Amino acid sequence: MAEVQSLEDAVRELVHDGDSVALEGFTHLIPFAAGHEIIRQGRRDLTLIRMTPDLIYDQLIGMGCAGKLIFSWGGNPGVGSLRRFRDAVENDWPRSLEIEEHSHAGMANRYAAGASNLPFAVLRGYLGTELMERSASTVARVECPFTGEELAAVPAIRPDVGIVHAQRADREGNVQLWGIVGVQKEIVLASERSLVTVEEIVDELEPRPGAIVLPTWSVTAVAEAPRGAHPSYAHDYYDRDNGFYQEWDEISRERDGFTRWMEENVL
Amino acid sequence: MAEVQSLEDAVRELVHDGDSVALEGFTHLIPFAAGHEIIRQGRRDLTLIRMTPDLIYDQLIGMGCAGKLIFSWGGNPGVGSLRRFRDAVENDWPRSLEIEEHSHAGMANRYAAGASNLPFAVLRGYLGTELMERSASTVARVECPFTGEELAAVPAIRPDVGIVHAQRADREGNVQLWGIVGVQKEIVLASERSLVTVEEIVDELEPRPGAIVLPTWSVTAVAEAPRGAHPSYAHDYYDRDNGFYQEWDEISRERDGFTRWMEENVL
Amino acid sequence: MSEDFTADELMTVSSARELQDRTVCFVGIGLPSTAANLARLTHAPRTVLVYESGTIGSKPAALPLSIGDGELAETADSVVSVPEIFNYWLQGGRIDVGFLGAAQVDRRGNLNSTVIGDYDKPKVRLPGGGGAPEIAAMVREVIVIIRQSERSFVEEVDFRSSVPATGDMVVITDLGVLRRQDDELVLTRVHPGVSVEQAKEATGWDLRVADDLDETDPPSDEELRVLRELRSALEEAKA
Amino acid sequence: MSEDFTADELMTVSSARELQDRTVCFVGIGLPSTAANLARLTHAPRTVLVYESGTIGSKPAALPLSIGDGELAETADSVVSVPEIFNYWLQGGRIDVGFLGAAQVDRRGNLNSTVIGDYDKPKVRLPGGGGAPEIAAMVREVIVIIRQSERSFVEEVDFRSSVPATGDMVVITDLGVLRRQDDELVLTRVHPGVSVEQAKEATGWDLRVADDLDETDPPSDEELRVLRELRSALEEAKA
Repeated sequence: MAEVQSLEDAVRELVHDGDSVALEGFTHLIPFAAGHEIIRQGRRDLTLIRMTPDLIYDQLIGMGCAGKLIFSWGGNPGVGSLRRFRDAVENDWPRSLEIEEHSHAGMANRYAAGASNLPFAVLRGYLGTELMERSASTVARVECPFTGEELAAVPAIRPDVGIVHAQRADREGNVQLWGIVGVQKEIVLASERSLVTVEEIVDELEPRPGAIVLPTWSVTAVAEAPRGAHPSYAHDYYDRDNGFYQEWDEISRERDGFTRWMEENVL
Repeated sequence: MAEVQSLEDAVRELVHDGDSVALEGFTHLIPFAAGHEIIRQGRRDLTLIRMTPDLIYDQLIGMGCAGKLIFSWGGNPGVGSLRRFRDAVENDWPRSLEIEEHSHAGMANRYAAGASNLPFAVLRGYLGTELMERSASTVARVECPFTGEELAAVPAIRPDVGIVHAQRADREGNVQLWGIVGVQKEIVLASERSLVTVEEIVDELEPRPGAIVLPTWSVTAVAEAPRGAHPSYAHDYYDRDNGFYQEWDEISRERDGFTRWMEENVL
Repeated sequence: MSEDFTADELMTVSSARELQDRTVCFVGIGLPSTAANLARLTHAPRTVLVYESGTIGSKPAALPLSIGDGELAETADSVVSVPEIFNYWLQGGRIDVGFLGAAQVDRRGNLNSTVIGDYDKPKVRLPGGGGAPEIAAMVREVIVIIRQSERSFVEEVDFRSSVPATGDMVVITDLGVLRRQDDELVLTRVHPGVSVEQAKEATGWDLRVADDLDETDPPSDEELRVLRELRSALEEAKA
Repeated sequence: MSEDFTADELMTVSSARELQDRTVCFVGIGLPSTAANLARLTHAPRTVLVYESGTIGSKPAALPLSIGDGELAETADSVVSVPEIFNYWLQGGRIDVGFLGAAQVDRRGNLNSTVIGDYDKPKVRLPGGGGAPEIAAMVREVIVIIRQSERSFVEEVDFRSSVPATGDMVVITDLGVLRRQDDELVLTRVHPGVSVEQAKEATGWDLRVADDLDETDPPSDEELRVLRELRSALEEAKA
């Protein structure tokens, strides 16, 4: 049974220095509120995992929370670079950042393997690319035992903590989300501990087209966080704040300006 | 784009002697009408594939359509044996039946690998069981290239023809189904050619909770077949005919009685 | 306390009692489903029933005849695909208890639901493993319901369909209850009116008996009432 | 026929024209999405757009800013999980065309969207491969949109992010169109007013030119009108 608690308490109980943490949400339902709480609590040396780091990891990286990043596409969608991510990779600011880089298909399969309690996943991919060499410790070749065909293998990802945002939970902690569902289910099921922030807690989860439900017993903690995905969006609650994604390019351009903005708006 | 055509035409075009054919539907939405059409057209030497052969394969086997069966649970659900299946395995009547036997998890993963265009799937399972030895050509051991752990591998299933039943299609051949979705999507996507029979063809597919949609371009043919899953059921259309599943035990008990019933009711 | 109950009823009630509240239970069809739903409607209302058809948290009012009845989907918290139920939920390690039937069980707890006799030329071809091989392997506790006789309780099964995981394993029969201890099924309880001798005679190996052998409490009026309601609704559904 | 159009507009229009009607197209965000939607709203109304966020058959009225805008889900025939879109749909071999961008392309058609300079100490750290490595590998035809210059058209990419499959590959630039022939990109068409010399100068290798070099038709009024409507709606959405 998931414990329904405050965001602050949930993050304090679940996220510790040095943990591997995946805050997922494929463009939709990105758990910004939870990421900000991690920053406020001053976590350090996290291994951050996310297919598309997006602004939330730009902020975590810029604030020095991360020692390592596992990812597959590190841009500001529709805008350009993630400047704090680049500053860390190119100039080790505010600290060096180890990276482990994969393709989207590789990451999605690593999560699915984690959710399935398998040590690895098999896919067509990587062969011929330099990711195969650069991420050699996490990409291998396997041979089909029936056809002899050569395929790529990637190790499962099983984070210490998986965090996602969803539209709703009921009072028992059953979670419902819809729209683009991304890898939300996979990351909750792949993680040792999980936190779901929700737009609202309701008496009953009415069935809706395209919705998936995570039963309360598959989740560790649920916390109410209205607008907790902003500037990302929550389908049927609020739209993506495209303007903020544009502004972020300017806010994050210089180290000082970034730090000041974080102090004023997040800390 | 799926061709919307009559059941008779669709089966004639898609199903040929010697084909491997999977008529799927996990208890729900079993494509009985399509199976009966295959019997009427007198197909022979089929490799029949289905997790739960159910009455429809009892009928196909008893009528001599099958040379081989790939399956994981061959009973009459809630009643007992499939008597025609047993007669074929135990006494080679009406002809010998080669069997390739797996577990449900193995079959589900074989379908998923087929849908994913992978030659094999990896799972925990089989180890320690005699299925591992008895189905040795289709169960192998693989080692995780990262952890060295030993797991089971099963080859993908990619039938010549995949056939499922669904509640609805629109006039362009987009298919919608809901309730227990089983392996319907996997078998359509895993198969070289596919046929979906539907309760009705409608102008528009309204979104519904729990529904999945197969786009017309992922399906070969769609045929209207009202009550085409009977005595199985179609969620929100009609219930399972549990009485008939009971009666089948008696109808199928003796060879003569079975043949007579098929002549009177199917041919 | 009711006196007029059958051995099968006591077996089912006894099985239901094994299921603790708030456990997540993967349920096979037939007696396992009856027992699991009896538990849910009596002492274990928060038990979560998962069926291999992909229904999670089903709360059927009547017993399903098949593993995929519409009722199971309608009353579920979530319905997922069959690959997902086996990969993410069962193999994912999220199921506490697996509730199974079988045609044979042997001294070490191996289960046979595949063939009686030789696999290639079977005396009786049974339905096969279905979901059981992975259920048995992936859950923390395996509960097996099976009628006890020299034919079903054998030194070694004719075919190893399922090999229960190394966790807890309990076998509930119409005569009593066995638990696996040191890789061997041991009689730990007999039903009222059943002697140890009877249980031994109905076992195809030299049955070990626990030192602290217990006797099963007979079914309560409540247990019998709910069980009989479940069954009569099932009989109606069959008709 | 309109005369006042930019090189970028011609590049986008030219890319859109590559997309035949009734094809299934996996679309990257940015220029590829603009071109694919332009095709859908002009000559290829039955083209099926698939986005890596899991939306199948999206029909956005305005251009999405991100790959996972709500509009893409709302207008889709089906929304599936990200593992499913990559495994069942892309790897499953159901996608005809992959529409991609890149920072660099080389003579053989390899694409770089990862780093400029050395991987471990990059001059510019780019976003990375994202969905492109598998899109490029699994589709029947790869269409790449990229502005042509000595920095983007290189003898060998700084990093092989994506290696397009052995099928058709076409590269649309602001100067013309290149097709892969015998494992080498060959200039097959120039845009109006662009000379072969200009295209060669903007290429970091000794560019081969097709014997039957063609010239691109300028954008039609209709193409320009739809493209500009799409763009202005996008600009509004950004604000």
